[in-house]
Amino acid sequence: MALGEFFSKLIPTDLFAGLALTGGYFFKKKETIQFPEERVEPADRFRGMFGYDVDRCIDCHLCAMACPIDIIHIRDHTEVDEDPETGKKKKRKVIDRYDVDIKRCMFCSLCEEACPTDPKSVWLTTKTFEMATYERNEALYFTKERLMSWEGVLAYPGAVPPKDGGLPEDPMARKGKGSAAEGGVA
Amino acid sequence: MDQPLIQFIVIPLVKIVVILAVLLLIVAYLTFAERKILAYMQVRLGPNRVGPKGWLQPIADAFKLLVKEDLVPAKAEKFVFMLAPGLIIIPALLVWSVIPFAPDTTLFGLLKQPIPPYLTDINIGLLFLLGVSGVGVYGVILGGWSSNNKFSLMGGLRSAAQMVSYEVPMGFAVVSVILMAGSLSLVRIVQAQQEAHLWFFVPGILALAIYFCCGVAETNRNPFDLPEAESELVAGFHTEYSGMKFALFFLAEYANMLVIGSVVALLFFGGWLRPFPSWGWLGFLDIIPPFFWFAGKVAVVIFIYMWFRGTFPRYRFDQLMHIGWKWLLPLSLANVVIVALGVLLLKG
Amino acid sequence: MTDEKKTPQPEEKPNATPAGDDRPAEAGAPAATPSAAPKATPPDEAAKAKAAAKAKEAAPPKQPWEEKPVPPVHEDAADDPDVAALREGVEGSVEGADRFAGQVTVAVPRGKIVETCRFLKEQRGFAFLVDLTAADWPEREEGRFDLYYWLHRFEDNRRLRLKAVVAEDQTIGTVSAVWKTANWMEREVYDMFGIVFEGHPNLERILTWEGFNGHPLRKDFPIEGIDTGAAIYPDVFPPGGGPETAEEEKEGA
Amino acid sequence: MAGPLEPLFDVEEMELSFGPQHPATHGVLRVQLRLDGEKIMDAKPIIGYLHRGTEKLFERESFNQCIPHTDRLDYIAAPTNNEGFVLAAEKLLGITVPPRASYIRMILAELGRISSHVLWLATHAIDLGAITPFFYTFRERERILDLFEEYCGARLTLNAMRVGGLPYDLPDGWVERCSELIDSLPKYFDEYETLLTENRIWKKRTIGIGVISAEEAIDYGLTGPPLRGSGVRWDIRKVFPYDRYDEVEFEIPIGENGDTYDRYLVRMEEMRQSVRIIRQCLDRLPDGPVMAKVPKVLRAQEGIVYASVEAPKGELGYMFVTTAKSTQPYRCHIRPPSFINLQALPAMVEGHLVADLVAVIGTLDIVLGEIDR
Repeated sequence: MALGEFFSKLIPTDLFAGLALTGGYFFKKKETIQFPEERVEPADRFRGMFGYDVDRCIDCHLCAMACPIDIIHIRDHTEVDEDPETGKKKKRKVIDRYDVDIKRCMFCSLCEEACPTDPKSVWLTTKTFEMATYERNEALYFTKERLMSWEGVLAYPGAVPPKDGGLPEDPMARKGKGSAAEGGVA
Repeated sequence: MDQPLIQFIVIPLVKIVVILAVLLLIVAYLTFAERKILAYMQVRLGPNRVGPKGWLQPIADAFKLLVKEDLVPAKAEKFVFMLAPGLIIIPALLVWSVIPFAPDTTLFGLLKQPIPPYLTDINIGLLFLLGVSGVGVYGVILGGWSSNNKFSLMGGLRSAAQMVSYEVPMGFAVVSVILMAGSLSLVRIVQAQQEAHLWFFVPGILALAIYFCCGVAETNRNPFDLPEAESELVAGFHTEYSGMKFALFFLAEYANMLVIGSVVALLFFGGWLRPFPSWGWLGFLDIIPPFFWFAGKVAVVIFIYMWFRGTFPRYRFDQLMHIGWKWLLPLSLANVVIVALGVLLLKG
Repeated sequence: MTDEKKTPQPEEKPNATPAGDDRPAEAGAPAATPSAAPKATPPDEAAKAKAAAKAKEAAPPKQPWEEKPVPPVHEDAADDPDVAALREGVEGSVEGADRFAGQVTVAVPRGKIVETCRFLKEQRGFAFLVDLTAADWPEREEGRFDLYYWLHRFEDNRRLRLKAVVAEDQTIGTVSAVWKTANWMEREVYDMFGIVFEGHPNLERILTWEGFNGHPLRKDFPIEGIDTGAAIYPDVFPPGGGPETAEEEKEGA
Repeated sequence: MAGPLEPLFDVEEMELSFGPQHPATHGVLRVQLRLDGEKIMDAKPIIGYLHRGTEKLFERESFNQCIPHTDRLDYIAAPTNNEGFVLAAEKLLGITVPPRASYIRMILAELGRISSHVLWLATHAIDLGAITPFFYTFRERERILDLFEEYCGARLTLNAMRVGGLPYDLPDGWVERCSELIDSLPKYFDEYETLLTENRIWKKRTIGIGVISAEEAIDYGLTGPPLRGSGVRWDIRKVFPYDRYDEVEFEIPIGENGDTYDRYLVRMEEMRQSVRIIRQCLDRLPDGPVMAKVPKVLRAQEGIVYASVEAPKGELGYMFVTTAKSTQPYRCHIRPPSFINLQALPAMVEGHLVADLVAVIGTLDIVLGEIDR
C-alpha cells in the first residue's frame, strides 16, 4: 500500500465533507409546516371531497357511467307535469337518490370530466381533503343531502379547470349566476 | 450522630441519590436533544408539541413507556428475558460511582471541609470502569437470545462480537493515557494533566481517535449501530421488548454514551479543568464552575455522536470487524509503543 | 460513466412504412412538426397524405391530430426476414404471420414452441424475452388459450411476437431453460390462466396463494372475485343506498 | 478412525422469513432466506400480498377508465404508467397526439422519474443506515408533487393523461415554476452526492454488492437502471423513441461492474439527464391543442398491440388484445419492470450477508404495487 493511500485512508476527508453538509443544515431554515396552525392551500385543481348541486344536475347518469369503480349510485323516477294553462304534459326526471360511496373513491375526477353541465353539477375541486372519520361505512357514504350540505361545501363550488388552461372564473360569481338563472343551468 | 456513620453511610447515600436522579434526568433529556439535533440537521423541527417548545417531551415519553403494557413473548425464556434489561442498566449506572466530574468542593462554603462531589475515587478507577462497562454486553446477548426471535438473536450475536472485539483496541488506547499519567485513578489522571500543563489529547491524538471510534462501537451508535440496525434486523436485540424494559435498554444506551463522553473528557481533555490551566491571564474563565467545564466537554462529545448519526451510513458486520481487528488494533498497539517511548525519553 | 455513445436509432420497425417522410410542410412552428403519425400507416394512406399535402400547400394544412384517427390495419408479414428465416430454420414452425401496427406476430404450433424459441435465441439473436403472457378465448374451437411471447433483438432493436394456441387440457413446453426471465412469467401465466408448462422447475402459484381456487384471468372467473372469506370490512350501505340489486332493477323496469 | 469428523453438536441452517412486515422490504415483499450464520445460502422472494387483479379490472373498463388504475401500479411515478397506457391505446386506435400534449407528457414523465429516483435514493440510503438523505430528498419530491397538484389536482395518483392527449392544459405560471424548480434541482443532487458518493462507508456497502453481469442481466430480462448498471446502453427512450424523445438531446448513463454502486451512479446521472430533458421541453413547448380529435366512445378493432415506455424502474409495457369494435381491451397485459427485475434477486444476493440483501432490494428499486398488480 502506498503511503499516500494509507494516509488518505487514515484521514477521512470524505467523511468530513458529509459532516460539513449536515452541520451546515443545522443552522439553515427548516422546511416543516406546522399543520393545524399553518396550512398549505391546495391548488385550484386539487381533487378532494365531492361537491354536488342537484339543481344543476340534469340526471344524465354520465358521471355514474364514467366512474371506473361504479361508486355513484343514482335512482330517479319520471314525473309528468301538466301545464295548467295549455294542458300540455311535460315529462320531468326527478332524482331520488344521488349517492357516492366515498370510502371507495379514488378521486380520479372522471365523473367531473363527464358532467355535461356548465358549471359542473358534480365536482371534486372543493379544496377539501380532511375527511377522516371514526367509522368506515356509514360515515363515508354520502347521499344527495349530505353531499350538498357538508361543512364547507359551498365555500368553493366547482373550480373546474377550463379546457383552455386559464384560471377558473371566480367561484362566488359563478354561484350568483347560477342562482340568478333560477337553477336553469343545462 | 457519630462521624463514621455520616462519612460512610449518609453522605454516600445522598450522593448516590443525587447522582442517579440527575443522571436519569440528563439521559431523558439526551433523547430529546438527539431528536432535536437530528431534526435540525434534517431541515425539520423535531418534537415541539408537549410543553413549551417541546421541553416536556421526554417526560411524556417516560410516562408513556411506564404505562405501556409489558409484553413477554409466549415462547421467550421468561427469567432471562426479565433479567437482561437489568443486566444492561446496572453496569451503565454503576460506572458513575468512579467518574469524577468536579474537584473537591465545599459547596459554596456550606461545608467546613471540602468533600469530593463524586462518589468515590479508587486507585484502579479506570480498570473498574472498563471492567464494569464490559458486563453490559451480557444484557444485550441474553436479551437477544431470550426473546426467541431470530432477528433478535442475530442482533445479540453481532453485538457480542462487536463489543468484545472493540474492547481490545479501546483498552490499548487507554493504556497510552495511563502511561502518560502514571496512574489508574481518574482523579489522578486529571491532576496529571494539570501538572503537565497539557491536555493529553495533544500527545494522545491517535489514542483519542481510536478511543472515540471504539466508544461509538461499544455503545452501538451509528455508523456502528449494527446490533440494532433497524433496516436490517428490525431493532435487533430489543425487538421484542416493550414498555419499561425497553426503556431500560434505551436508558442504558444513553447512559453509556455519557460514560464514553465523560471518559473522553477526563482522559484527553482535562476533565473539569478550564482550557490552558497554566495560563494565568485566562483566570477570568474560572468564574465558570469546574463542573460546567466538564459537562460542556461531555456535551460536545455527545453532539459529535449525534452528528455522526445524522450523516453516515452504516457499516456492514464483517467490515466492522475488519476495521476493529485490522486497523484499530494495530494502530493502538503502535500508539502504545510510541507513547511509551516518548514517556521513557521525556521523563527518563 | 456518461460518455455519450448514441445507440443507433432505427425506426421502430424497419419494414413499416416510414412515416416521417410524409410530414406536411409547416412554416413558422418547427417544434410543432408532427412526427407521431401512426407508425404503420399503410402505403396508400401515406400516398394520400402526400397528395393532400401537395394540394394544400397554400392553405394551412390540417394537422393529423385534427383529423379522424386512422387505425392500423392487418397485413401479411411473410416477407419479414425473421419469419422467412424461421420458416427455413425450424420446419413447420410458421403457421401464419401477421403485421399489425408495425408488430409482427407469428403463429407457432404448440409442440414447436421451445424449438422455435431456442432457434430464435441462438440463430437469430433474440436474446431478450420482453414479455410472456396469455389470453383466454373460452368459446374458440381450436383451443382456449393464446400464449404470446414477445422477443427482442439488441443488434437492430427488432421485436417479434410468437403466438401459440393451447387448449384447456393441453400443456406446453417451458422456455424457462431458454431465458431465465421466463421462469416467473410462466408461473404468472400458470397462476392466472392455469396453463401448465411442462418441465418448468417450480411451477407454483406466484401472485395468489397456494390453494387458491380458480385462475383469476380466465374469462369465466367472476370479476367480483370469489368468496375466500377474506373480506374484513364488508360493504355496508344505508337502506336504499348502494348498487341496485337485481330485484330492484326488475322493479324499476 | 478414518473419514470426516462428525460434528459434536448439530449445525443447522437457519430459515429466516424476511418480511412481509419489515422496514427494508419496501412494501409487502417476503424473502424466505436460508442462512448459514449471516451468509445467505438461498433466497426466495414471495410476492402477491398486494394482488388486486388490475389486469382483470381492465377487461371491464373503457380505455379512459383504465387510466386511474394504472396510477396504482407504480404509485411512486404515476405519469409514466399513464403514458405507457395511453401510448398503447393510441397505437391501437391510430391516434396522433398534438405536439404540445406530447411535450407536456414528457415533462410530466421526467418529473415523475426524478421524483421516483429521489424516493429510491431516500429509501436506499435509509436501508444502509444513512437517515438524513431521506429528508433532503423528500423536500425536493414535495416540490415536484406540488407541480403535479397544480397541473392535475392530485399529487400521487395523477390520472393526468387521456387517450389522444391530455385532459387539461398547463395552468398559468406553471412553466415558470417548473423551470425554477429544475434549475434548483442539480444543486440538491450535488448535496446528496456529497453525503454519499465519495463516502467510504457508502462505497464499502455498495461496491461489489449484488453484481450481475450484462449477459446474465439480459437473460434475467432486467431493464432500466439494473440493466444499464451492468453496462448495456439500452433505453426505450432512445431505442424506440415515443412522444418526442427523438427531438430532445440526452445521454444514457451506464455502469461498468453491474454492482450496487454503479446502479446508484446510473440513477444519480439519470436524474440530471431528466433535468436536461425537461429544460429542453420547456424551451420548445409549442402552442396548440392538447387533445387530438378523438371520438367520444373509443372503439378498437381486432389486433394485438404492445407499447412500452422507459419507466423509472425499467421497461413498462402494455399489451392489448382486442376484438372487433370493442370499447374495452379484451385482455390487457402489463409488463411490470419491478416484477421481472425482482426475479434476479436470488442470483444477486447469494453468498452475501443479510445486510447486503437490504442493499440489493434497495438497488433493484422495486414497487410492490407494480409487482403484484
